Amino acid sequence: MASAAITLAAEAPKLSSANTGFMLICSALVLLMTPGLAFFYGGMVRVKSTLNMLMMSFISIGIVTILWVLYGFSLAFGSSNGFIGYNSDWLGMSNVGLTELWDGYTIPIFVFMVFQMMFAVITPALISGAIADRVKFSAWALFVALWLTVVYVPVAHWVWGADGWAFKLGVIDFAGGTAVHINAGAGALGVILVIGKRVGFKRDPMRPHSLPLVMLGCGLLWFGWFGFNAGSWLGNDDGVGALMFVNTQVATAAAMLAWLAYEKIRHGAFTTLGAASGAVAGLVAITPSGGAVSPLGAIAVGAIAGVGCAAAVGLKYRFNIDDSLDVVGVHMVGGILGSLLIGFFATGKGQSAATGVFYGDHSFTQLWKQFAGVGAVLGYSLVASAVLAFLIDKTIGMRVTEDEEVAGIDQAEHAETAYDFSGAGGGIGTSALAAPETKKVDA
Amino acid sequence: MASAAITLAAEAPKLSSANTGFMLICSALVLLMTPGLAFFYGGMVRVKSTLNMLMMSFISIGIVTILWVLYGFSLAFGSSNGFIGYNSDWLGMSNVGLTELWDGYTIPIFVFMVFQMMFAVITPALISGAIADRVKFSAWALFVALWLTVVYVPVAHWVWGADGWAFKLGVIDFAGGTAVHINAGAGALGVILVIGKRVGFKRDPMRPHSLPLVMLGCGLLWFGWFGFNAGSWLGNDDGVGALMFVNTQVATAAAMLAWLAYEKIRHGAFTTLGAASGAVAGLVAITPSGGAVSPLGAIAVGAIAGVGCAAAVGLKYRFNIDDSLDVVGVHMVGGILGSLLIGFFATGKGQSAATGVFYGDHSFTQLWKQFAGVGAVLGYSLVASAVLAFLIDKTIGMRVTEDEEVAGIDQAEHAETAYDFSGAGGGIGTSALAAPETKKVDA
Amino acid sequence: MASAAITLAAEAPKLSSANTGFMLICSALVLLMTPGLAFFYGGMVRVKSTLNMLMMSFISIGIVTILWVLYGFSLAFGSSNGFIGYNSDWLGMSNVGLTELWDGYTIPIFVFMVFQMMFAVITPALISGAIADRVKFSAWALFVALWLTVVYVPVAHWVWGADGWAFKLGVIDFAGGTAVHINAGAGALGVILVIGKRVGFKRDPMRPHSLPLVMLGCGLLWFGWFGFNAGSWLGNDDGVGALMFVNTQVATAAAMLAWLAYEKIRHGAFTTLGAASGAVAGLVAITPSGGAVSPLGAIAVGAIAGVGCAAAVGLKYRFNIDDSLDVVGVHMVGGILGSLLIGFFATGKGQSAATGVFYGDHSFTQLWKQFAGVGAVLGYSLVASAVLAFLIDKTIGMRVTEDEEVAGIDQAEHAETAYDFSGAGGGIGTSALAAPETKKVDA
Amino acid sequence: MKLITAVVKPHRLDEIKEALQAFGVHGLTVTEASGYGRQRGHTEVYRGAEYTVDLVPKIRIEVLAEDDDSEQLIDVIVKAARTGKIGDGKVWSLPVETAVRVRTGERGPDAL
Amino acid sequence: MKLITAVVKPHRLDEIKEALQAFGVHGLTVTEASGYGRQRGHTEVYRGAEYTVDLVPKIRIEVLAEDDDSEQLIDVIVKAARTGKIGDGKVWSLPVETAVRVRTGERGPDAL
Amino acid sequence: MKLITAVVKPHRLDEIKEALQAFGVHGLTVTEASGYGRQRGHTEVYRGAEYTVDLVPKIRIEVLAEDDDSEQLIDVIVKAARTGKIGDGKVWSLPVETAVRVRTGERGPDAL
Ligand SMILES: Nc1ncnc2c1ncn2[C@@H]1O[C@H](COP(=O)(O)OP(=O)(O)O)[C@@H](O)[C@H]1O
Ligand SMILES: Nc1ncnc2c1ncn2[C@@H]1O[C@H](COP(=O)(O)OP(=O)(O)O)[C@@H](O)[C@H]1O
Ligand SMILES: Nc1ncnc2c1ncn2[C@@H]1O[C@H](COP(=O)(O)OP(=O)(O)O)[C@@H](O)[C@H]1O
Repeated sequence: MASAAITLAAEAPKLSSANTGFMLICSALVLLMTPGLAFFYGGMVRVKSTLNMLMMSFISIGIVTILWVLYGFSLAFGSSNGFIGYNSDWLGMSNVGLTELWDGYTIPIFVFMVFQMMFAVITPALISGAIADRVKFSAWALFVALWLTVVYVPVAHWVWGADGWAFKLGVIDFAGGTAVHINAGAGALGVILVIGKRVGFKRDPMRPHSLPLVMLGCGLLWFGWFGFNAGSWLGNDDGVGALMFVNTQVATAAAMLAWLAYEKIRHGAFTTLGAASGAVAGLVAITPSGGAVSPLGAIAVGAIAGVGCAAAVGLKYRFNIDDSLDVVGVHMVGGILGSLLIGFFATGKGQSAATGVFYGDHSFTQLWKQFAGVGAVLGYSLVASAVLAFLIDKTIGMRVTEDEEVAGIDQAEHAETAYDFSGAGGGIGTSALAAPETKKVDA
Repeated sequence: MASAAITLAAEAPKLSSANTGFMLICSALVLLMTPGLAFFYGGMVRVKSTLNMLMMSFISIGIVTILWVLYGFSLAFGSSNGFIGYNSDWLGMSNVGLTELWDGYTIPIFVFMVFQMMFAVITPALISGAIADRVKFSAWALFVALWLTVVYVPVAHWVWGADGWAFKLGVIDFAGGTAVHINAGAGALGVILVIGKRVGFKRDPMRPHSLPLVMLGCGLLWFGWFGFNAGSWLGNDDGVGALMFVNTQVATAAAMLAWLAYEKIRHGAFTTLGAASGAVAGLVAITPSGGAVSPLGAIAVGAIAGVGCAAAVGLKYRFNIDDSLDVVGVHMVGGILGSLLIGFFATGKGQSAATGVFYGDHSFTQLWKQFAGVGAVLGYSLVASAVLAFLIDKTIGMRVTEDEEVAGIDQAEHAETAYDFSGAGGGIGTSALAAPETKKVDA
Repeated sequence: MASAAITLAAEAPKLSSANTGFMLICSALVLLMTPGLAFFYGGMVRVKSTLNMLMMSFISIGIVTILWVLYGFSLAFGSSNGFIGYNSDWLGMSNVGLTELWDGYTIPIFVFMVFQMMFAVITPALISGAIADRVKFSAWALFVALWLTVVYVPVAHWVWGADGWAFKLGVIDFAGGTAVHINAGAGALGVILVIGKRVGFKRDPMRPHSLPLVMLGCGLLWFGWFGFNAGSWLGNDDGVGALMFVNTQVATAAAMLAWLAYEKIRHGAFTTLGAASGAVAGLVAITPSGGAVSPLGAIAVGAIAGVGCAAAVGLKYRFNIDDSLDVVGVHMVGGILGSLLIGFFATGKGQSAATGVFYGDHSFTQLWKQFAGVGAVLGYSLVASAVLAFLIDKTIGMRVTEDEEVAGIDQAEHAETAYDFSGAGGGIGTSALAAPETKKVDA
Repeated sequence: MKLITAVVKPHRLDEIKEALQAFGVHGLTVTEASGYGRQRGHTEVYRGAEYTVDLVPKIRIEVLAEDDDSEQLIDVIVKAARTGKIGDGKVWSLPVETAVRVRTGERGPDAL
Repeated sequence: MKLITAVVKPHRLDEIKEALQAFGVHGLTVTEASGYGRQRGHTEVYRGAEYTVDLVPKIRIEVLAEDDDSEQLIDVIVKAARTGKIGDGKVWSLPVETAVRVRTGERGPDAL
Repeated sequence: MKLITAVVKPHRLDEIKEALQAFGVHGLTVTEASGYGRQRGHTEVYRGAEYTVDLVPKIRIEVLAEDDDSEQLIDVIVKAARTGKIGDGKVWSLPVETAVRVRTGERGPDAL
């Protein structure tokens, strides 16, 4: 997120077709990240819960898109007392002119709104990886709607709203280290503390059923993340968005290499899942920091995040917490590392003049600000998410039955199975026997 | 399609690097939709006809691209008497300067030509879903060439050509509700009425062999569709393309939710295939209408399309028509709904001043125009497509033999099978025994 | 690569937000090509070496990105005596201002650097297809680092550096026919001459384990290639990038059709793999030539490349050289054809005034220049790559053991298998028995 | 008791299930298989190479049956599986020594 | 010698392996299967159509055993496979005429 | 008649088919399987966890044979399947009571 408006001298900004077009493409790229996430997670679960994993992401696109237009954007980006915004014109986007510009920028409000929408879509979807295989689909849908409203919207306001307290304090979060990744990671932790472990956790291996699908997700995430990160400067009138783009690539590469190196030393092999995980860890860590550091700084941020997250994902076995697909280990830990490392590596030559401990006058000021932002988001999201999960659990119930979980949540919740490769194509494993023809007529 | 040129006062438009770059990216996005469609359809068939399904889309890219450059663009967008265009300079694009602009716009003719090419590529490919598992590949290739020439080119001219009768009448079709979706859906209906059902229709379940592949297709379609829809305004000098972008996202989300809700009530489960189908239904319905309605209107359009198409896809069992992958139920029905709903929801504040029944002076004028456009395209495509299929069937034959269909069209037509997951990787199910080494030398 | 700076009269170019945004998106598109390539190759191997195939591409992203920032860009694009460049400010990109423009262009150096980085990433990855199933992962990683430094960087300098000898001679290579495709193809040939054949070459069929994965790769490559090709003009202030875009699409379509036709005549079937291979052959051939030829010329280039490469891939059985996934047959042959055909089909109306034998004064001048460029790159890469492979083989060894190769390189090198579709999802084929809980704790 | 094994064309599964149901057999076990015999496979093409895939997909059905029913059951399966074209497959029966229902531990005919 | 075949629920595989190990049997062969009996499958929904998938995933385990061990081995497997719910599956044994270890050509009990 | 079952290394399939062909046997049925014995699997790594995959991929071949041929056939298969390394697998034979060719209803030796 651009931390300062780009205004040319005394002139009011005009609609820039260049920046508008760029931001629309970036918005499409960010949208693609959610299917990408669905594949990343979907490949990582056992075959019997593949579809549920995909659906948790897709339903997030559905629910969040609608709520964001109705009220989410208004509350997140309207003016405020620092904690939660409001702008009545933006409810349902009904009183917004097509060429009304986002304040201080060269793109229409509509464009800013839809770009931000895509961020709001993916953030709850990130949480779904922690709760694989075991949550009722209706409970998840309800959770997404509540979490968006109670957690995402206020946190986004703090960090990115012109009136948000963290923004005013000077916490740097270029594209969402706190608002997206720590927020989702801490939220995931809150939820799994409430709902508990999968049947067979630590006993069964639960290895990924399709690593090519994981890599597809990783590739689409990486690709879309350029829109997420570089787009967050809202235009290319200067070179900051480009710096962010470069750093995104560099940190991701460094984190992938670092994770692989760590793994080779610890377990003796360079795994595909390690490459994918390292890349995502790098993307997460550079998200808050990429506008503030140099390419060499980005290598450091990436490498630290790669090793840090690789070490973190093993902790769930020690603490006996079933963060199924390592949302906490990658997004929370990666987000914290990226946010705090700004306090060390910010050069003062990127998005703002603030410098980290290693640059300028070697002051710790920015680092403390980063701590404040990290702590507030982490604490709030953890508690609020746990409370939401608890309330849903006590009312409609969060988990499917143990039998359904063992047989596979896809059948129980979606009445489908992911694949049918049987020689006959629908021969083995399926039968229309019990389906009288009339059953098939739907009208 | 932009319904009016964007001219700045008396000045002639100049080449805009912003809009040119944007349109090139949008063209790439639309190209990606055809592979996306291939996966969407390919995942939905049984494993034994996966490749044929993919190939029907890919061959459409091949054939249409060449024909479009040779004569398609000239006939579709040249000047005319209202029914079919012609411009000799555009045959083979041989007499077109690199910086010659598309009349009234800021982008080169080359750019407009290639953007439109991608539309022409995907439209026949859409039809392939209706005829899964049973059509000779050579017959399909011939059909694509003929259908492009006899059906797509004239219909595109009617609707989008500056001289087209429907365009002049004031029929609104922003990005292809009539020219693409009704056209393809009605064409599909025409073809299947001629070629008949699959062996085992209604008896065998024929469930999708890979829902992750379906979701991949859905994700790529959704992503690419932003280029399709927002790009159709041909630039971002105002906010109309952005409105279209927003509405595309909103309607798609609404339709996905609506389809899932319908399905949950009717069948008791939220299916993955339902989510994918709902999303596509929403994308189809917003395609003609997204430049004319508000975001709240887009929610309505999406929700109506989601329920409408969900109800429609069951009808094939009742009418005993094997629209294999529901091209009619989704594209024709969705296209009709989207086109007609403009007559109700057009606000007059988007692409044009025309208003629907619910806005402005509550006139039915626009609705009747929409009916005219819908009816003409539907009728023409249905009849012409059936005639083409009939002629091909009587000459080279449309269908593979029953034995080939049962054994799987992939083997019969492509001498391949989609997957080989055997433990040995090429061990079971394959053998080089009967393939003397000399057989392998090809030169 | 733009062969001439676009300067507006006497004015120094200014940062163009349009071109900067466009180039960032193009860079993202080119990045996506490497995962695309991973899937293209990964689907083509037997199931037991899928992951190794994916990983060879992904590790190339990791290694090359870092080395490119550290020194690759400086050596490839710095000023020079014609053979290898150097610019100390660009080492680590540490003394480059955010708004410093690439000389003569409207985009920041950072943007040019990252766009070029993506080219450097994919080029070594292309080689991996030739050495499927049999190379140690650490040996491959070392090879990538050395090859980038010793082969790619100098060749890129020759062809694209302002001081490069081939560039100065007037060799046309718009987007990488020599520097990328001939370079990678000849490099692949050099390596396989050293490392030898797979166990079972010519005896076992070794058919693709997942053609849908191949087609996914093909689709992503095609999509990303638009960024690769059209982006190489570095902006859209004129229509040359658009011409390149159009020709990319047209030649690819023509090549796909040509390959399929060839195959139908030779083997009696239109295969999916043929469609994918033909498309890639067309993309390769148009890469150097697309800025110089007309759309009709692009049809010719594509058709010739389609047939030429289809004929070439069979030669490996005759010459008994195991170019596993036909890197030589497609990239080297396609690159040579595309580069030389410029000498025939260049119209003089695209990127430069140089004309081919069929145009202008029918001179052979350009053709000889093209021969010079092709010959130099081919010869240098072939020899240097073979030497590198030889040195690595004599030190750490290039190949896994025969037992590991037969059992599957994925297990041996990555401690993973690509898929687990077992009914139980992790039931059959896996067991946690021998993995005491403590083994699972990692911290 | 007998174990009847049938290797048949995959698309005959539904008919066989129906026929068994009608005969009063309410359980069976199926595995995917492939085979060859007089029916050979087909040719596949792979970039400049052709080769023969000679294994044809089949399914393998196992039914435990009481001794007295077994011959009749074979006939029922054979009839339901038949298409009259080569590759229809084989049915054979083996003598079973013990059969147990896991859930209850019942043995012999009661285990079915 | 006997061939003991067990068709059981997939997630019991680990328990069965452990139990066999404890009993002293150090080899087995597994195939994926599906079956039905009292336990029927589930309903799947596909765009306007519902249908029943009546085959339930199972695994099929084969163990060669010496004659004397076979009855006891059956008990071991039955015990390890049991969950007490329907669909637990069947175990049966067949008489084996010859058994050979491919690597060495050893026959009979030595082949195990 | 006998049913000969062989559980062997997947990449030996072609050799076995050739050997059977040479011996005059023109049909067989194959299923994918996995197994363990002296040969154990390998270790896989998954984000902070290692575990052992102890089942090794095998193929399971079934051939119906006339009584007189069966012993010789076993030898043919054993020879073709052998690599001399552990994990080469097992071959066993079972007595068959009836065998039928589905297409024609032929029984016994004629069914092959
Ligand atoms: N000797 C055999 N042993 C085991 N299975 C066999 C044998 N012969 C054939 N089969 C199986 O029966 C199937 C059909 O046999 P085939 O000879 O092709 O047709 P048909 O039985 O109609 O003459 C084969 O695909 C194979 O699975
Ligand atoms: N007659 C039979 N022949 C072969 N397999 C059978 C037979 N009956 C059941 N099975 C197998 O046993 C499994 C469990 O049988 P089922 O009747 O559902 O449960 P239970 O044995 O607990 O009563 C089935 O899924 C099927 O694989
Ligand atoms: N007791 C057994 N019952 C059934 N199959 C067995 C048995 N022991 C081994 N097998 C099968 O034989 C394969 C090879 O056995 P193994 O002991 O590893 O090698 P070898 O036979 O060469 O000593 C195993 O993977 C398994 O499929």
